[in-house]
Amino acid sequence: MAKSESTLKNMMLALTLIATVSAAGLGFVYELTKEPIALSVLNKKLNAIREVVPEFTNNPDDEMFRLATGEGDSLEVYPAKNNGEIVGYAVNTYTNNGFSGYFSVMAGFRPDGSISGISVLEHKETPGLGTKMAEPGFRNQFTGRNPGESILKVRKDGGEIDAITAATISSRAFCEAVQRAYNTLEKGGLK
Amino acid sequence: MSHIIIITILSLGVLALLAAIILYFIAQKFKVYEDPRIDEIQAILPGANCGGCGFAGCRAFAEALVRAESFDGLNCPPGGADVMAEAARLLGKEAPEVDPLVAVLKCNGRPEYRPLTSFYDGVPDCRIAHSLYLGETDCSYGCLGKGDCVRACPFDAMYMNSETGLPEIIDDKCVACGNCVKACPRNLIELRKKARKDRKIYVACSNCDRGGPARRACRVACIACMKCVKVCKFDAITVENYLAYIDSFKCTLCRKCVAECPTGSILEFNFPPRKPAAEVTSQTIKVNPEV
Amino acid sequence: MSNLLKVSLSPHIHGKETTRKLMHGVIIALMPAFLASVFFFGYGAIIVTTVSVASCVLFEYLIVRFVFKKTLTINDGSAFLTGLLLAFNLPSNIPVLIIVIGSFVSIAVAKMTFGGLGNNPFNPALVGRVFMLISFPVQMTSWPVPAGFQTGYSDAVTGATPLAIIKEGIKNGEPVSQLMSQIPPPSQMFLGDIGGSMGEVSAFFLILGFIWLLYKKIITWHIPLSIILTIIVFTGTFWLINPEKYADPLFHILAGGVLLGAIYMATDYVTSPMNPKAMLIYGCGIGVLTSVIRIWGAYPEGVSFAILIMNAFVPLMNRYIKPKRFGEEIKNG
Amino acid sequence: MEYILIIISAIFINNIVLAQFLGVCPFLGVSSKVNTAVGMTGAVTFVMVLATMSTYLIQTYVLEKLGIAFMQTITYILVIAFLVQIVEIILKKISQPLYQALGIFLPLITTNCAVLGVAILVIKNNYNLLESVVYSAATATGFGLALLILAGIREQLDLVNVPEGMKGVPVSLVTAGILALAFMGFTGIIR
Amino acid sequence: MSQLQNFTKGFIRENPLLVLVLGTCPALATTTSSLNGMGMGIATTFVLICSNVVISLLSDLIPDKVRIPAFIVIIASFVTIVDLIMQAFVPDLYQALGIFIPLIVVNCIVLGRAEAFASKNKTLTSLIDGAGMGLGFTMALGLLGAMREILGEGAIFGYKFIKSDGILVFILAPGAFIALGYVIALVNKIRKTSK
Amino acid sequence: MKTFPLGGVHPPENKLTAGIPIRYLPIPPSVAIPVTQHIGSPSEILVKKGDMVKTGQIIAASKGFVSANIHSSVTGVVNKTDSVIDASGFRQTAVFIDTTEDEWLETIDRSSEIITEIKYSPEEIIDKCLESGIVGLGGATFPSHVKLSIPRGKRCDVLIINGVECEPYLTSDHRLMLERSEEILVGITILMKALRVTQAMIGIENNKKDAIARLTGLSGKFPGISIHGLKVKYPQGAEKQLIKALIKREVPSGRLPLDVNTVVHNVGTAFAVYEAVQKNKPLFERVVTITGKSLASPGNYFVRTGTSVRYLIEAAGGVPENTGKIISGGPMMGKAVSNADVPVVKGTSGIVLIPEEESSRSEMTPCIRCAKCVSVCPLNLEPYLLMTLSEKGEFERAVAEGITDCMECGSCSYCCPAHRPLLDYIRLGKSLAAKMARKQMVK
Ligand SMILES: Cc1cc2nc3c(=O)[nH]c(=O)nc-3n(C[C@H](O)[C@H](O)[C@H](O)COP(=O)(O)O)c2cc1C
Ligand SMILES: Cc1cc2nc3c(=O)[nH]c(=O)nc-3n(C[C@H](O)[C@H](O)[C@H](O)COP(=O)(O)O)c2cc1C
Ligand SMILES: Cc1cc2nc3c(=O)[nH]c(=O)nc-3n(C[C@H](O)[C@H](O)[C@H](O)COP(=O)(O)O)c2cc1C
Ligand SMILES: Cc1cc2nc3c(=O)[nH]c(=O)nc-3n(C[C@H](O)[C@H](O)[C@H](O)CO)c2cc1C
Ligand code: SF4
Ligand code: SF4
Ligand code: SF4
Ligand code: SF4
Ligand code: FES
Repeated sequence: MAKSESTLKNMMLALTLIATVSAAGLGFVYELTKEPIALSVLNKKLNAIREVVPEFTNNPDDEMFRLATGEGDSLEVYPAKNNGEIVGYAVNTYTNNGFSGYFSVMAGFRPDGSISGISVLEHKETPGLGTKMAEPGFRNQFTGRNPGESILKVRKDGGEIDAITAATISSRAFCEAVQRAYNTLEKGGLK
Repeated sequence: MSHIIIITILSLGVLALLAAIILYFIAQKFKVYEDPRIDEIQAILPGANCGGCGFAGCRAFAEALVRAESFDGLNCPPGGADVMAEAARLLGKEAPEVDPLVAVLKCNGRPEYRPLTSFYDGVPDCRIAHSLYLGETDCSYGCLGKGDCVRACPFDAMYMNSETGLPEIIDDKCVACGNCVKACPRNLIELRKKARKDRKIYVACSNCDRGGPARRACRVACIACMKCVKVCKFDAITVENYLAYIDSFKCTLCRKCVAECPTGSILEFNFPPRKPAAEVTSQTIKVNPEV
Repeated sequence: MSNLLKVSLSPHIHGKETTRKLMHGVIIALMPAFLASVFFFGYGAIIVTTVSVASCVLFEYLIVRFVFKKTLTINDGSAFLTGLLLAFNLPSNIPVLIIVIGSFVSIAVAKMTFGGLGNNPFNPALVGRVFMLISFPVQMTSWPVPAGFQTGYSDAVTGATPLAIIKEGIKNGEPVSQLMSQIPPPSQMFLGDIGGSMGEVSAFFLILGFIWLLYKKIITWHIPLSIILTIIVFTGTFWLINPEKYADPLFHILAGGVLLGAIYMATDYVTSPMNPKAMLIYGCGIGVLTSVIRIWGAYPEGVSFAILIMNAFVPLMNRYIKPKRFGEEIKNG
Repeated sequence: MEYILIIISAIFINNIVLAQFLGVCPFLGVSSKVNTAVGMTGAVTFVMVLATMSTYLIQTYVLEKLGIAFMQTITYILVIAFLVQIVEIILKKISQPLYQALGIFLPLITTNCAVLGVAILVIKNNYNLLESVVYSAATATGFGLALLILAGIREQLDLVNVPEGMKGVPVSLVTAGILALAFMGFTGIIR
Repeated sequence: MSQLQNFTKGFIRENPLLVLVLGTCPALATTTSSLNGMGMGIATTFVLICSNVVISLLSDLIPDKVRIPAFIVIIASFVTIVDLIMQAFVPDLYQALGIFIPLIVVNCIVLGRAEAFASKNKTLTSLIDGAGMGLGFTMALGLLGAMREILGEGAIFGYKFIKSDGILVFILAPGAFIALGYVIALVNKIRKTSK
Repeated sequence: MKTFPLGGVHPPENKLTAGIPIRYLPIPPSVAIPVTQHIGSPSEILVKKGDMVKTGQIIAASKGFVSANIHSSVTGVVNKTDSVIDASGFRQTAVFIDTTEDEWLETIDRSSEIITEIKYSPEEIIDKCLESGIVGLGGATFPSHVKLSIPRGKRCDVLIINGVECEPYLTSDHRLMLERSEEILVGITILMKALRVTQAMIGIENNKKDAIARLTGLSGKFPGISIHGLKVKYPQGAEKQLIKALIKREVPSGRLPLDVNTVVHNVGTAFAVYEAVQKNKPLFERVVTITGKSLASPGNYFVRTGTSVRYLIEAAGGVPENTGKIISGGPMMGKAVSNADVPVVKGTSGIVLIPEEESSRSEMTPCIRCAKCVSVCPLNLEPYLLMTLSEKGEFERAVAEGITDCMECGSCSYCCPAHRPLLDYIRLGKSLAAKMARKQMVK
């Protein structure tokens, strides 16, 4: 086949043709993957929730609602139900006082207000220091505690939480985020 | 077909079409012609950027080749005849025959022939020594032995012989790019015609002093006695400024002059040993087998 | 004449200065501060220094010997000095393995990669230090409390440095005046009885060395003074605006590594500019960056970063900030 | 203030090359001489701002309106390639020296992930049009800063004897590494 | 050149990352672990193979003036396809690689191969070239990732073999640059000595 | 204390011969008088083999504007004209004369009376300088009559006399100022007249207090002449630095002192001018310091030009066993000679013998970028950079960085702690840059 010349007609033809075919292909793949993508996003969220609250049978995502924090914004709350009965709430909470500013965690509470589990969603803390908050050693301290009974604080500030070595700031912020989740639930009368 | 696919096709199609049209017109309007052959030629050049062709680099030489009416005077020493022929073929021109050349050092002032009279304690750089004074020996023409030429050679075709204190050229590696010629502040290196089997006969001296002082400075200096001129049947030898010169294009390598030179300043290389009958001078050296 | 006369270009005499002597001069200048740190931090300081110096010299030896295969350069004293300054930048209880890694980074990565003495664009000791700070944040920020020569090496009591106290306090919204009560008085900081890197604490002895360096004409005043003055002006301005939110300039000079950095590390010939004008700009740059990092940054201390960042600009400065040549002004006149 | 934060962040803290790893190829390729580095910075700034603007408009007014956001990559790259080619053609005509100086790097800008990267990041960060322009200009400045520093250092290294094996790319990468190390000092200035 | 050579040239001799120094951005950004690096490599390989094949098929049809835009459209389509597929089926990896998936489209290797190789060669040869180059890239990323993971976290393929932390710098930006610098120097050395 | 503001070094002074009066060196059995003893074109030889010449007789005539007459320094027979290696290290043509009984030209006034009255016009003075072959004795051997003839449009308002002698070891100017003070002051007055200026300043470094005192004492009799002590610092004697130190004017790069309305002459030149104008004595002898730490009897001598250095050294006790280097001139700017047979010429201010152990250069080590070379360069150049640029062959940039301004004072090489041969490469760069510039001019 001879090389095609750079005439206007050829150029237009070639480019348009390629674009059209590509576009068609793309649209097709998009249609195919639309569902799986939505599913995987949902799964991710559910997994995070599953990690912090007791077994549930409902779809907490569908039943998600927002609760005002009283500080001018609101948090996402995911109720977990086992056979229609509330077994806990997962709260997507955050802080801006991390070592590198914002980070968010999913905090799970039992209906009595005690903590059933916490997982870290998104953060930019220093590897090796702040990142240790995602490790069980630190997180598990919280399980079973009830922030309503004693406010979550690191030892340095007079609380009961052992801060991560050389990362008091992250630890402090972590406490603050979880406490905020609890306070919000409390305010919403849900505890 | 779902409506997403239709939108996709339409939007991308329109975008592509627009791009094609605009590009076409802009390309028309701002056309700059650059000969594509330049790239082709550059691709076949060795790419050493050694400057042996006399241009600023391989690209510049490629441009020159494309522009040139004829190839006379244009040559790529490292590429040699093959590359020039290839370039000629690509450009549809004739490549003139260029004799292959090789560098030789016109000084044989080893320490045993040319005693040291002072000690140069400066930077090992021929240009600096040359600008400072006559040199460590009384010969103000000979090699300073600080190796500028060796450093200048892009093809590793030279090395300093630690015994003689002189640079030596590896014939097989030398492509006659002439960088060493330019580097030597004393103009001691010459590009001479490369003969069969790398045979060479040349006057290994550059001393332009009269016989007396020349001889006093170096035992193997040319003293301009004219004997070689007389013995050469081919008019290949001339003496100027008290220094003999053998024209490599006229010389037939008959070897007569070598024996005639009373100081042994004419050297021969890569010849078979002489018949025992002929008187052998002390200067029949075989250097440079495989290095 | 029996032996041949030597010929070379003028000048035929040479000053007494050599690279080695200069390096040894700096080492001598650092000795008072070293002794002070031994006094404050005990034999941990000796261990850290010995390991750091020995491994720097060893790495230089190995690389020159086996990688470059060149004549040895270790006796020019620069690797020794790098090791010493690296040690000065470390807490006196840091594990040996970490020191060795830091020394390796200083010598192999920051110095030899670029060809050795004179070629490195960044201060080797500081590259080592920052590398360690980021790699081993826990160990690098656990500062032993000075407790005299008795201080243990591995079981030292640790505490925060004045800078960290201030930084954290301000972050928590505590007023500076209150925080200052947790910090030793300036006189104690001046002598060096505070937590911090083993070599940076004693302002007094560092300044002693500075005077010696100036007297020996090993360094000029331009870089150290411009750094210190800039920091005073910069932090002073904020302090005047709100003394409850910003610490005072004297505190900023005495706390942390300003003096060590300004006198001994920013002045490293290889990585600092080559003429007074550029030196002043360089110094101001370091001063500003140090203050910015200290006041707003995440790290309580910014000297190392500031010097490294300005190191990066040195080639550009050398290229474009030129001394005024003699007779240049009226060139076209 | 918002804009100043964006600028400082883009230049120093999240420097495009040193912290975000975008545009590393031209960073290594065009940094051997300060003068070309300056030219390249100019070209990148121009293309980056132009491209960000155009892609922003296309994103908000075409792709999102039509609900085909997944076509981002393909449309963006088409727009960028188109812009670069036009700039190249025009430059070649109007300023031969400039063209010579930037020569082969103009096409490189197309395949410079910084340009496309910034166009995508702008959308990711939910910037508005003005913020996008400021951000892209600041990012280009950050790119230029890093490029200039490296070019300065490399020019200086040209005059000394860098070990044979490290010459060129390796030593540039190590320099960039140390530079990135130094720039980490800016951590936390803006969060 | 035999097809075998064609295939293996990308491993060392013309390794796109370590010798040609292309695709440095993803190489630096995604190699915080060996697996991430290899994931990126495989995604790139997929695009390389597909685009090489399609372009070698179409190259004669495409006029010179629109060559680059046309190639880019083709490449971008495959990139988007990879993007969508990964989003759907390996969301974790997709998240880790982030913006660098769409950026495959500007990875100089892909376009470079299209320009320099696929547009001038037969389909099969182009396919092998793409596969070889992609594999070379993947191996380089895997190697770099492994190196950074070992040094930075004391782990390999996510398996931790020392208790404490590693040298953290290596999983951060500076470590990426430094590690790649030395790997390239090493490969240079190997190439020189084996020549 | 006055001095120049930028850079400079202070090498050990080693003025071993400062207290030794000048003696007359016996006339050698033969001399070789080079015909180029000045900057400019060689003079044209007027004698041939076998000719009888008298002391003071002209043997080579100035050819061209920047050139000078050469006179016989002895009485004798011309043996040959041949080449001789002189202190520059290269071959020069020289007239070889075998000496006989010393017989001076009758025109020369050999009395020791000091004539203070000047009865010549400026033009006549310049002519006399030209005739007598006077060149600058401060080192550059620039023909003095050229410097005295101020081109139209230029103006000179102050004459500066260079009595600095900043080079270590050398004391010839120092002794001359002490022993021939009055003659020098007359010479200066003559120069002032020739230049039509009313003011002259003598700059003397403070390590020559006796000379300062003596000249100051006498200067009362010579209106317009003032004496200025200067801080000891090398290269104070370089004319641009001296001008800056004394009158705070800065000679622009690439320009001459005349561009800032001044002219600089050396004290020795002033003395030679005195002798030429008042005594009709051409320049064929000069004061030479012969010195060195291991030399048996260092001293200062009036030496006839053409005398071999070896002969001079013999007079000072012979060449010591351990001599490593013989320098013609001072150790900072002088030339190391390759053998002791080079002749003394008009520009030879001293011969310094350096013992073997001090003569070798140390091995150079990498530049540590200490900027000491920058800080000592009196011109504020950046020697480390200039060296590297010329080493790497980047002459264009070297020129842009001012390599052609360098006056080769050697302060940079002197102080470099890494022992880098800075000046070696800078000189190379300068010469190659000049070559390049010439090529471009031709184009
Ligand atoms: C390099 C470096 C990184 C740091 N990263 C963190 C971090 O991620 N989280 C944190 O809370 N503090 C971090 N810090 C802050 C200090 O460790 C701070 O002093 C510490 O939080 C104070 O608490 P401590 O009492 O636990 O030592 C970091 C400090 C440095 C020098
Ligand atoms: C570095 C340097 C040092 C000099 N030192 C002296 C000196 O000490 N005494 C002196 O008379 N001339 C010295 N000169 C020469 C002067 O610059 C100048 O040429 C001379 O004083 C002019 O006078 P003349 O023409 O009478 O020789 C020196 C020149 C240079 C470049
Ligand atoms: C090319 C050249 C031209 C000169 N022309 C003049 C001149 O016209 N008038 C003058 O008074 N001196 C002239 N000089 C002499 C210089 O001013 C100066 O005295 C001489 O170069 C010696 O100075 P130095 O030893 O410091 O180098 C000239 C020198 C040179 C090299
Ligand atoms: C005044 C002075 C300061 C120095 N400072 C340092 C320093 O901070 N860090 C370092 O590694 N080396 C330092 N050195 C030693 C040496 O210059 C350094 O190792 C070079 O950077 C290595 O090329 C210093 C040397 C001198 C003379
Ligand atoms: S020896 Fe001379 S001519 Fe031959 S290759 Fe080397 S530099 Fe070129
Ligand atoms: S031939 Fe010339 S360049 Fe080579 S060593 Fe001899 S003098 Fe030097
Ligand atoms: S004095 Fe020597 S070591 Fe110092 S900067 Fe100059 S050349 Fe380099
Ligand atoms: S020799 Fe030249 S560069 Fe060196 S100090 Fe003197 S004037 Fe400056
Ligand atoms: S991969 Fe980022 S610019 Fe090449």
